[in-house]
Amino acid sequence: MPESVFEPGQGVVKVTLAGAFEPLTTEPQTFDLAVSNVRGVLRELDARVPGLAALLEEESAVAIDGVIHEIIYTQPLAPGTEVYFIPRLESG
Amino acid sequence: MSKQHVQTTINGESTEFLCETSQTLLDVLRNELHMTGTKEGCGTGDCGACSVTLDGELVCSCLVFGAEVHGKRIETIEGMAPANDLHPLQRQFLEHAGLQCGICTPGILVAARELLKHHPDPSEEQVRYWLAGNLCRCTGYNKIIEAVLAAAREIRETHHHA
Amino acid sequence: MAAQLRFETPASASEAAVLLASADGQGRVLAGGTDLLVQMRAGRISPELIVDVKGIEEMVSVRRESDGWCVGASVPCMQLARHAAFAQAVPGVVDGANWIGSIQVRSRASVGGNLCNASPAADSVPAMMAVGAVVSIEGPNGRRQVPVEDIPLGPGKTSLAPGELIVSIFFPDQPANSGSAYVRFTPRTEMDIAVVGAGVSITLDAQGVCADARVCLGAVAEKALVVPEAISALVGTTVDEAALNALAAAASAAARPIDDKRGTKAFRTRLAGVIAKRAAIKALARAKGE
Amino acid sequence: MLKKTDAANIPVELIGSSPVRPDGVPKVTGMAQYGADYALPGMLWGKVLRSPHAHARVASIDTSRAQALPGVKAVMTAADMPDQDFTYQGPERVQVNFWHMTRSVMAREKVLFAGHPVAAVAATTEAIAREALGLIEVKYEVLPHVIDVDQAMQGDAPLLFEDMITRGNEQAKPSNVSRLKTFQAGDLEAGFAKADEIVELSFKTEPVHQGYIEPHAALARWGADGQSEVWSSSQGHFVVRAFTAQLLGLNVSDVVVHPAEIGGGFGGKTLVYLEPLALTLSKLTGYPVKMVMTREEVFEATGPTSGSSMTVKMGVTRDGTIVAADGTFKLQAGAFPGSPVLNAAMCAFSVYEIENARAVAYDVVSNRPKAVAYRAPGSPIAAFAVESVVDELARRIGMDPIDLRLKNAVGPGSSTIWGPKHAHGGYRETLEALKNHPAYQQPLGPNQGRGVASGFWFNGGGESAATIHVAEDGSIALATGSMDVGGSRASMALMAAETLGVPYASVRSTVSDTASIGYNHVTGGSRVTYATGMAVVQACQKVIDDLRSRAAMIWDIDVDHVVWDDGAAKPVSAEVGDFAPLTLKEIAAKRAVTGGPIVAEVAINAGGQAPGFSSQFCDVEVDPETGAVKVLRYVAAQDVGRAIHRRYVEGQIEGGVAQGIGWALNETYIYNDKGHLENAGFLDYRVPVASDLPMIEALIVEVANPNHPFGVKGVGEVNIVPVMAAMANAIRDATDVRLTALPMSPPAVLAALEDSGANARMNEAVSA
Repeated sequence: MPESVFEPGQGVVKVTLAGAFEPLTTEPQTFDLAVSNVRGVLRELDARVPGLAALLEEESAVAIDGVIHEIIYTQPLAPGTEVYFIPRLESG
Repeated sequence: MSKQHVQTTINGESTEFLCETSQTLLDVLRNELHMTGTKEGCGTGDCGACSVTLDGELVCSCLVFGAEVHGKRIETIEGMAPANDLHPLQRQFLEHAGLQCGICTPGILVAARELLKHHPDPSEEQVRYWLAGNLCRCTGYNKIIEAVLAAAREIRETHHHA
Repeated sequence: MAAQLRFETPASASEAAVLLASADGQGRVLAGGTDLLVQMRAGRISPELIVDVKGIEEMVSVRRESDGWCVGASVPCMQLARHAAFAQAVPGVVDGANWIGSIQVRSRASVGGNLCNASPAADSVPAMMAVGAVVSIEGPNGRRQVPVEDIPLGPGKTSLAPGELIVSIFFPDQPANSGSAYVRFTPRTEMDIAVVGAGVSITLDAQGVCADARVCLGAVAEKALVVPEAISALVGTTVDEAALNALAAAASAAARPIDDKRGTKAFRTRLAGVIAKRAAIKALARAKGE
Repeated sequence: MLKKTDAANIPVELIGSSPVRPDGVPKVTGMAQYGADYALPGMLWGKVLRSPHAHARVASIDTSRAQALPGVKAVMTAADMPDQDFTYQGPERVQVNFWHMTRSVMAREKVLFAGHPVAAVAATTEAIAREALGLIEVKYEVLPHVIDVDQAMQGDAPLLFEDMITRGNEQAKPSNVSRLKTFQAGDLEAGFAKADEIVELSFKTEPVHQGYIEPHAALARWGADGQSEVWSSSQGHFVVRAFTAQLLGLNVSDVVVHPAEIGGGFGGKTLVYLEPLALTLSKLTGYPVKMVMTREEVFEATGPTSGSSMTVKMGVTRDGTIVAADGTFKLQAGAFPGSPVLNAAMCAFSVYEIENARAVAYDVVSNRPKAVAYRAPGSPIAAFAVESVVDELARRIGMDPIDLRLKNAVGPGSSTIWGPKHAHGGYRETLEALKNHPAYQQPLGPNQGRGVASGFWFNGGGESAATIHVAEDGSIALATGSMDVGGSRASMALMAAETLGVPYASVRSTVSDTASIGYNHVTGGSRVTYATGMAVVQACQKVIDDLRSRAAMIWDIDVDHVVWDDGAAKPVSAEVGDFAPLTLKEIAAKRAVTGGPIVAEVAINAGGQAPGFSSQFCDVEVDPETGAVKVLRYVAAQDVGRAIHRRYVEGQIEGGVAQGIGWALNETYIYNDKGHLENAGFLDYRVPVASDLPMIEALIVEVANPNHPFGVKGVGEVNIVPVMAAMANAIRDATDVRLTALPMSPPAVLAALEDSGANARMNEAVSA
């Protein structure tokens, strides 16, 4: 079981949109972003694709080194962390 | 427009009520007498949630007219724990987690009590067939069966020692 | 509508018949109510008169007569099943009565009601036919007796005339070395309607050869059937595997089911033989006292 | 910020025990109040008029004769509710489009399924309301309809929405396909090229209903000041509030929803049917209005989960490495878009480490009630196909089906087709638990077979709130806003008692209404013990901090010198002073002088949830003469992270398996050629009865989730995922016949046996 311990601090984080977030993106994309938390990721993505941050907040969950979280701005991201935005889940 | 005037005994209490001829005993219990412990799951005798006893026989109250119970004795779930003294079945259902949502529970308890009257030492298969008229969608029946068997044991032992 | 619905509790069968005759076809007999209330709830029928017959002594009692058992038409199945002497005499009928609905339903439902409801899948009907049961009917013109098989005409239809009601069912004593059984097939183990049901009675002679038999099928036609070819397959044999297979073939050949929500034509036809054979095996064991 | 704790190091006494639940006594004595058990003074009864047609244009509705019937107080149609904008909102897999939802609650331009609400009546008695329905005159222009998913996708199929363009395939002309999405990883062609054996099969499954025993019920009271109250049984009263307010154009906070006890949901009570209608009728009449569905209405107009048409192709090397997988999943959404097909596609291959894989998802509308969530929605459907194919792969290469799964099992770091890598283990452990079960090696008799299958489910987190009130005597009042569908009040109390170090009996655990606590998302997605449990624990920790500071005040020492241990405040060491421990009761007695009531509320958006894995085997016996399948044994291993209330965890597993057995063998929808449901009742919609089932054996596997204070992952759903495939694989083992359609009912099994000649072989086996 990987113990994911997150140390705050600016570093390069690998961010992937796992699939298209229509209509703003049409295919999976990967970005290397120098950020320290989820808010930073959203800010950087929104600068590249205007409107994407709001869409992601509404439609996706975020997997941080594979562990699925709801999107919370203050979630810290250690350098080298892999971040995926995936469709959010709910169910019966 | 004349209603039926019915005098009956419910859980030992002499009770009278007025009902339309078309009203079922279930409807009367729930909506005229406000005894909502007896549940409606189907209204067609296919789920057993409305089980009560009528003159000592286990019946679906949705398949009995209110007008039919004149002069008869009815037992419902509300009469199963007089003065908060829980019946062994009620206690064992709690101990064994024999309920999840609990909507089928009153009917199953009433049915199981009748089972134990007729078969104080039932086999698992007997319990399963006796309770086949009581649908439960939550539990897969395991813990209901276990609770009934445990209550049967408890009742037998109590009688043995008494 | 409901406001006009009358409820009567006559004390005699003749009184009940008079009430029913006066209702212009809008009266319904209430015995166990397990079909009546369902049909009313679904809006399939809207009667103006309900005649509760459970206050009529001869309709709610089981009586021993010199040559058989007389069962009130409204005797609940649970009561019938608990009647040890009756169950001993015609076990096949108790087999059938024990399959109707659940315990809750059987505490109310009666074989008389099962018969009058005229469902082709009624469990007790092939069972009663197999032991030669005879019904006693009260009507505006008095009493008449007819064999059980003459009552159902088709789904929901009976040969009862307006104002007539079934009072009791007579089960003649079976000869020595007889056995009866009813077997059905359903997708669930309980709480289900027969996809195919078979009532069989077998009488053996002293040598163990089948002297007489009845084979009746439910749910494979518009009403329960007596299958003469299946009977011929048994009589004169020791009810060996060959005879049983011939009975199965005859039962499947006699089946003329339809496709409906409870089974396909092909499935029911196939199962008619399988289930008739299983009923015969059970009846044979009983005839042999096993 | 979520607090991380080391689950393995927590000393636990209560966790994993099985005390009596707080809501138990009311439920065994008939005192518990479910939706239909509430009544208010002056209450009216509401009934719904439903479409007799599967597909028709509504030309006109004349309510005048119904209005004139004595006792009728109001008749409503869709015109009495505001229309909604056409926009998809919310997360992709569970998007809400209120234009669709308002039409699902009550038809506007068209009726889209038999049973679709068209109008509703409020009257002084239920009988009068029913009678009034017959007096409403609706003129329909009947249209051709389509029920089956494959037929709905054909070019000449009648269209439910004439202008619907497939999202994900915008170039195509309008169709019944509302969504197309592909998940892919690796190179399929290269993968299949490596395979020694390839199996490709097509599957069909029928929709199945959640089958909760309690029909939907709602009681609503509209106030002349615009403030209203609703009592209803649902899996989430906050969602009932949100949807009802949106559909009626109200402020969310002006609607207070009281959580009635719920008589089963399984996903089916996560949206609204009656609440907006009852509230509208209350508004029109000025009286409270109660509405209760009949069982027929439940089957005709609510639920179910989707039926499907699927094709799955997988390739394996002789050593048992699965090298490629390709699946197409077409799911019926019912009358409005939104089947769980994305879940199906994402879960499909998620227990296998496969380099090259693809899942293509189609969401397809047809003339039946809108599909609603049902226990791990989508995943069991996909698993029926995938796990059947995997079973065939194992047979082709002569490998034990558990060993094949072990060889390809995902673990931390394994890739997925939906993006991120797996972060959690637990799957392998379920397979090992199964393999070590003594019965797995036991020989079988004639016409008996054994089947294995596995399943994956994400499990949920999300928004939850909890409050802890320390009462004057030191006892604890615990409240959350999560509806309790199967014992969660007990598990919340256990976690609170454990955290505070107090007896279970001193915690009173309740569910609060929407005005009394923060938003809690629905009880679904196996999320409550995880997310709401986390809120409870954090609220307890907040209370502990408060108790420590009050003890510090009493002792006149620094709060850092006070620890909480075993239900009492203690000095951290003898050096800070010689103080006897202060119990909760003693601190509570001094609450006034130390600052007033001791209360904590915590509201969180819980993340860090871990997926659930289940592996199961079953033994069946097939009657070659009738096609009847008897379940002889059922063993279900599930990784739950950590069992909080052991018996209710077992109960979830046993219940999920039982539902799966019903789905596998008998449950189905039977439509006639007019599109009318012919089996809208429990007699012909055959959920398992007690005598149909054996004792189901639950094997609880506990691989703790480090992100939850007690290691919880979730338990409610994944248990149903493998069942249909396990049953099909067992039937295959018993008969040599592969069934690819559900349900595997006696006629279907017998036909398959006869087609293949298997029953002749089997009959010989019996006589031999």
